[in-house]
Amino acid sequence: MSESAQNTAVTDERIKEISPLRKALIRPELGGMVGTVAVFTFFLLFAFDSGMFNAQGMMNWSVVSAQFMIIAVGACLLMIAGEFDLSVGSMIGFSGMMIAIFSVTLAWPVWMAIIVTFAMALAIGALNGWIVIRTGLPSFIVTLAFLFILRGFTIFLPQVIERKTIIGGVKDAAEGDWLAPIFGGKILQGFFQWMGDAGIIAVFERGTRQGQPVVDGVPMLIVWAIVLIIFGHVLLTKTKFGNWIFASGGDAEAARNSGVPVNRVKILMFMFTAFCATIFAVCQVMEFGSAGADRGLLKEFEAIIAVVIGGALLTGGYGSVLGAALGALIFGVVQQGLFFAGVESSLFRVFLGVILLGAVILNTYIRRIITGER
Amino acid sequence: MSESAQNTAVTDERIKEISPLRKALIRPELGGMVGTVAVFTFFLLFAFDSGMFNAQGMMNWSVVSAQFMIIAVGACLLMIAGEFDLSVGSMIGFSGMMIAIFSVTLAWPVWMAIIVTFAMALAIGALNGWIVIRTGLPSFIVTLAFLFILRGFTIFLPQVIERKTIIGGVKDAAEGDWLAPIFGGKILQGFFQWMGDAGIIAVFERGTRQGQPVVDGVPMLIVWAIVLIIFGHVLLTKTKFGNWIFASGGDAEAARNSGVPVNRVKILMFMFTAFCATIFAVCQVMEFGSAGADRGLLKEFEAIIAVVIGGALLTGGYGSVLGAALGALIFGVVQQGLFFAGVESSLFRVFLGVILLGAVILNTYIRRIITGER
Amino acid sequence: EGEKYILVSHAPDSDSWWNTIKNGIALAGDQMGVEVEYRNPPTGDLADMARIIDQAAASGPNGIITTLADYDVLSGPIKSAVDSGVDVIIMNTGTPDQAREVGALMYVGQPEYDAGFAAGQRAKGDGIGSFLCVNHYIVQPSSQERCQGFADGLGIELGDQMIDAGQDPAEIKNRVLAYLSANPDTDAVLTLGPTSADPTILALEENGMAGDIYFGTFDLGGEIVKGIKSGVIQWGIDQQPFLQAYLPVVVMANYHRYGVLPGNNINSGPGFVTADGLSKIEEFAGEYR
Amino acid sequence: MNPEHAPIIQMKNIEKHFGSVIALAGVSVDVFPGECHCLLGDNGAGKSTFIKTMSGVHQPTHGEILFEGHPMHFADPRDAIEAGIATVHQHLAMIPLMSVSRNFFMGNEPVKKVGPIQLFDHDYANKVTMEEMKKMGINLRGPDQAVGTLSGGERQTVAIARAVHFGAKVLILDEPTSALGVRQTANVLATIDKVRKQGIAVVFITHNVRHALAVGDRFTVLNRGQTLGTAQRGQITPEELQDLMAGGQEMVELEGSLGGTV
Amino acid sequence: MNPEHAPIIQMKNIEKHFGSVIALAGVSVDVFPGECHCLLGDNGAGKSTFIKTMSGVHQPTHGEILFEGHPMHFADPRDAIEAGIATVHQHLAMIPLMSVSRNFFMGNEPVKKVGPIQLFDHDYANKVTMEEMKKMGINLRGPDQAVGTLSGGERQTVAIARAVHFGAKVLILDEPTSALGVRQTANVLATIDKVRKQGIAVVFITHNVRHALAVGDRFTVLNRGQTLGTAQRGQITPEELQDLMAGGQEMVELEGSLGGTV
Ligand SMILES: Nc1ncnc2c1ncn2[C@@H]1O[C@H](COP(=O)(O)OP(=O)(O)OP(=O)(O)O)[C@@H](O)[C@H]1O
Ligand SMILES: Nc1ncnc2c1ncn2[C@@H]1O[C@H](COP(=O)(O)OP(=O)(O)OP(=O)(O)O)[C@@H](O)[C@H]1O
Ligand SMILES: [Mg+2]
Ligand SMILES: [Mg+2]
Repeated sequence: MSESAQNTAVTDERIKEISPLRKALIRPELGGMVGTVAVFTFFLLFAFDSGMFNAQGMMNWSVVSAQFMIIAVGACLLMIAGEFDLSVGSMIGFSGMMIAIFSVTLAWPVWMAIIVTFAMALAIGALNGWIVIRTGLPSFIVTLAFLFILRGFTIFLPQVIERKTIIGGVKDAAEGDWLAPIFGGKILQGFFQWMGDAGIIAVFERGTRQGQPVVDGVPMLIVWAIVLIIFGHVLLTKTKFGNWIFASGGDAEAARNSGVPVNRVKILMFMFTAFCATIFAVCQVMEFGSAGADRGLLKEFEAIIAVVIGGALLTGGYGSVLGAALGALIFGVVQQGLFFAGVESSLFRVFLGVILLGAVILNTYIRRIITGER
Repeated sequence: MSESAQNTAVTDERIKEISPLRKALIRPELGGMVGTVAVFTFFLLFAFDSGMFNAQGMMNWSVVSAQFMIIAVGACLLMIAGEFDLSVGSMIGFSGMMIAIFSVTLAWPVWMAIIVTFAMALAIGALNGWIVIRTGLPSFIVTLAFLFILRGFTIFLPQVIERKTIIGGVKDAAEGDWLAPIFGGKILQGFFQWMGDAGIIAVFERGTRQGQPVVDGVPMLIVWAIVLIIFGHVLLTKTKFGNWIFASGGDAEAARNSGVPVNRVKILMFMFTAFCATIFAVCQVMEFGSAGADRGLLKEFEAIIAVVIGGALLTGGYGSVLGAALGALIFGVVQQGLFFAGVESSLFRVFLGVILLGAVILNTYIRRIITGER
Repeated sequence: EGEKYILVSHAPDSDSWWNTIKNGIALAGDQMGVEVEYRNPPTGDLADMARIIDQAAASGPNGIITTLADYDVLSGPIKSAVDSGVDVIIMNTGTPDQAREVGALMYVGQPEYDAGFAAGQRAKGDGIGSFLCVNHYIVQPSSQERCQGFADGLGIELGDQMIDAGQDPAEIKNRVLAYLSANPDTDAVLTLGPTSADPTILALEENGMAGDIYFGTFDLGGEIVKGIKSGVIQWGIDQQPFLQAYLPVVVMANYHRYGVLPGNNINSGPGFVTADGLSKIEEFAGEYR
Repeated sequence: MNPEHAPIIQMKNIEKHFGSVIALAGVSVDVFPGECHCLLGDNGAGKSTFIKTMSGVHQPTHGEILFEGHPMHFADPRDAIEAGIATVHQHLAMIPLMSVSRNFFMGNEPVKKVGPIQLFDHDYANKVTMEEMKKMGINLRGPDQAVGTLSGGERQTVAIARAVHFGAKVLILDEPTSALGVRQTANVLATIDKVRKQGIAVVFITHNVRHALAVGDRFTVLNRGQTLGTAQRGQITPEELQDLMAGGQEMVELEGSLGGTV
Repeated sequence: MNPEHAPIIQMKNIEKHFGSVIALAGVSVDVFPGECHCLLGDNGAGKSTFIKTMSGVHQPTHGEILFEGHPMHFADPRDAIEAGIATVHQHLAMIPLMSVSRNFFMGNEPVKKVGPIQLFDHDYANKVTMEEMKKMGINLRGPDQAVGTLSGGERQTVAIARAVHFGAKVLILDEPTSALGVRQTANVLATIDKVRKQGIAVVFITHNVRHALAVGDRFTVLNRGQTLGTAQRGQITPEELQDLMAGGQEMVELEGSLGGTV
């Protein structure tokens, strides 16, 4: 037996040769990678001279993609853990509104408003998860309920308190705060100024900011996106907890029987999703200086779309954070690219749908070709 | 062996007594039944004198509920067959717009516009189903793509053709058409006139219709809802095809191995959902005489909510059309009832969410108490 | 005393501009001692709005104040309400003719197309030849009438100068940036309310066109007022929503109590708000202005 | 057993590849009516894959299937069922949420006519289900009990009873007895015996030499996707068969330590 | 086998009701370290339910569990695993989409420290997995192969190898051999034997009398949720045991027709 074991460990006549390249390609993010290349090729060919690839244009779609990435990372881990969250969009609206109410209406220091808001969001995320776990209801239904509830409060609260649905003035309140720049600031400003002076990127030719570089720094939003992607990727693939996430989503019952604390994993993932949504909200409020009742509408779908384009299975147990990030990039580039390319804007949704479908089908198809499954 | 077989067939000591009442109660629609009673009790107590239960008020929530019922029947059968359709709302908008474009812009006879629209809708439903079957993608993603695509066309087409997003004048076009009254007409008008004359229901006090009853007939919308419910119920519980629907949703692989034509079942159910959405759209267009790009927004969720409140499992294989109809009734009564009860309108969504959550939890809880599972 | 009036709008829950309307009826209700309610279809679906008017009529109020966003859809329910003895005033959208047609007492508002047209003519006078219309709620007919009116006022084709901007501020901002960088010779920007105006201001600040490009907007809000003050925005079209909500309640209450009724419709707008005389507007922007 | 009878199914040189995995590398087997053909072999030898090509679940990558002498291409299981091949798969073909009687008749629903409409005949279905299950030694609480509430062995029995009830010309059983108790196993073996005597061809997969020997007429051993040959009953001793099934490897030491009880 | 040793687990009068179904109606069993305790019985007798109360999946409706002499309440499987009870469930505890090595270490992930952060030690996990699987006679293509692509028997072997690798004081196996080939079965039985000799208590459920007799020290037969008593090895003949397992019913006719091969 031992002889044959060693023997077959070396070669198994029932397995055709697989090239290492092919093997390296069999990963969830493959479709996302191919899609990214395809999308960039397309826009480089058809919208190159529209300004999409100058400094300003690149910053434009980078920011939009970074937004998607932030919520996609949360949605991705949650989806791999076998659940999903339709209340992301409402949570964005709600968190933003809370910060505005705390900092403007109640005049708390902005750092306190931010911290308390994060605490509330995490609590709501945990509540979501707890209800899902305790009742055994599908997360679709539970989070759909929270979609309505949170949006309702986001509309109701400011109206009762301030008699408006947009609360502005957060920028003034955030002046000099120590925490706010972490969400609303920019980095590398010196570098961009230097690039502008050196003529590497364009400078403003007219208007109030004449002489300044058109892009004057990397917004914290992008930094957050990168940090979250790295965190999510390491968590998922390199840690014990990552194994638990896969297990909980793959088969919760089996995982539980093997001693994985499935409930804890799922609740934590709901909290992480809420956390990501709140980061999104805080960055937005800090950038725009106001919170509105309509912020974040439909963002839950965009997050889910990005994750699925990135190769995750909607049913859980399979996927990758890098894939989700590429999905978000594709989504952001396509969305902005259509505007650069000057596509009739009421057709925008049609393109979005077609590209979503195309990307996902391509994804599945490529995976099948390469893995050889049928 | 045969002795013991007969013996245990009569009594099995391992099974506690179950009363026939309890046994009769173990059905998917139980939660819906309890919910309906609860909702009516609530509003009878708290909104009785708000006009909710006069002729006009009753017609109001009946019509709203009937609307939900029409799309809930389609969504219910599809959900039991293991898929769902997020493009219902967009399909409503799209179908309505097509009828308006055909009959007003292209000046086709209305019956032809209606028939061609039905054909298009069925084709799109079949396409949805075909893509789901062929690619093996989750229906969530595929129909989400169609949500965008159909809505995009609904905005784009009228804008290109007529330069507006609402196309009116369908009522005039439908004058004298033989098919239009089947969707936009009313029945039992004589009976209501008699009730008005007899003082059982209120009559108009002024205007051109002075002396006529405030409610002058049962709209075809309600008739359609009843017809579809009966059809769906019989199809699901009393026919061979109904068994296939359950089997396809319960475990597609197993059903396929047993010779159930799963692909055909699923595609047909997608088509039926599209059919129901189109009935909704045609009734709406015929009643209001115009089609707008915003029609049907978020109706897909309302359909899914009604179905789930009615006891179906989101994962497929379990549910009932009667339950879905009760879910739609609850949803309609609650929605209109909240207006009657004078609830602050920005809190409406909060209530909706809480009631959804409450209904579903109640549903699960009751089912567990009665079946005794833990 | 204690009359009950219901205001039905066509706006989805999240549309921030309607806030002023809510404040307007609330104040009028307080002052007149009547009970007022605000109702709207949560998603902005006009067919749902028709049901709400039916429902409002069934609950037996003294009067209904409603918009007439689509004559086809809403005329039936409004006529039924009128016929069953409920008085109706049309506000905001619709035209005086349509209001008379459905049997309403009067019309208070600003016809959207006309307002857009007037703005277009004003911009033409300022030498504008092309523009970008940032439409944040494209499925709503009135939003389009504004852009169309503006284009007609300028005497040019609307074409693809109107973009579907969505409602997310970052997306609006970035779409405006994308459009302007793809079409750098655009003369003017037109926004349709605070939702699209606020991010557009930021977009213009970012690409350095703030104060440089001609910028007009419909409807006021906090940021818009600041923009007008700082010269980023040339003018805002104020249709004075407060009056659209406040006046019908007052008119109706007095009509029911004393039988008095103005003999004409009331045009609450359009009024062009420019940098002169902003102080009151500044104080109450988003609340009563 | 008539020696002149022709095989009902001839599988010729069947190959099946899943991507880079070669599950079957050319397997030929003939199945005769009225005989029980046992398929034996190690885990992963390709037994399930082989019978799945027979029942239309998989299409073979290469090779030919003759059914009653004619080449056959089953596009999906429905074709095979219609041709008269009933299969009980290793991973069950039951829907847990559906009642026993609905499962029993899945794909073969009895109908009764009410006017022009054909309705599912629930009464008939319930009656037959209860009877058939009783014959297999399982007493149901009622025909509307959900399959999901049955124990693993009970479910297996439903699947077998169903296949036997509808099993037209060929009955394929993939490890039917693995989850069964002693009594149910005896029942299944007796059923195979009975069915075979009615002239139906049975293909029976098992890991249990004793079960195979109890009912088998022919024994084919698969190993790593290839056949080690087919033997007729009487041509081979139980010990030889056991050795073949284990891939002919040194079982002696293990056997020794456990006293030959495997 | 030291006669003085105390039982490691005492299950006293365990009852378990599922709604209206009484799955266990008072079962008492003692499990001793270093012994293999066979649980036998008909389908639906309650064997799986019984061991699930032992491994924390179900909480008993009535009755008491003593672990090493102390009353124990396992709120969930994690508690039981921490107390040292490893279980291989009948319906597998494997995640099909995950790789073999991730499955193998699921819930017991090895970590290595990189600075202050604890990372999953994939290299170690892969190495151990390959080794352990080789020991069981299964050659994997690689440790990152998904469990879903293994055959049923191969999966079962992964589950057993895992439980044995981590199995602390008590190892529970629910029909581990039912899907296995002859060689793998022999391996599992040899493993049970080895584990038992290391002083670990083994609870072994099977429908195969021969397998039970090969490794069992004690035999408990369940029937319809009740125990028919426990016998020690040597106190009972194979025939008696077989009769008990079938619920003592008339097997004679069947046995006769099939030649006593069941
Ligand atoms: N869909 C599939 N994709 C990839 N590989 C597969 C697939 N189905 C089976 N295999 C592989 O083919 C080989 C044969 O599998 P099969 O299930 O036919 O074995 P078996 O003889 O039935 O084994 P067992 O006795 O354990 O049931 C195995 O190595 C398995 O991993
Ligand atoms: N979750 C549950 N809900 C309801 N009934 C159950 C549940 N689990 C088990 N049962 C019932 O309890 C009884 C015992 O089941 P169990 O699975 O313990 O049997 P078993 O002895 O393991 O049978 P097998 O040998 O077939 O695996 C069966 O009648 C089964 O239907
Ligand atoms: Mg097999
Ligand atoms: Mg069991």
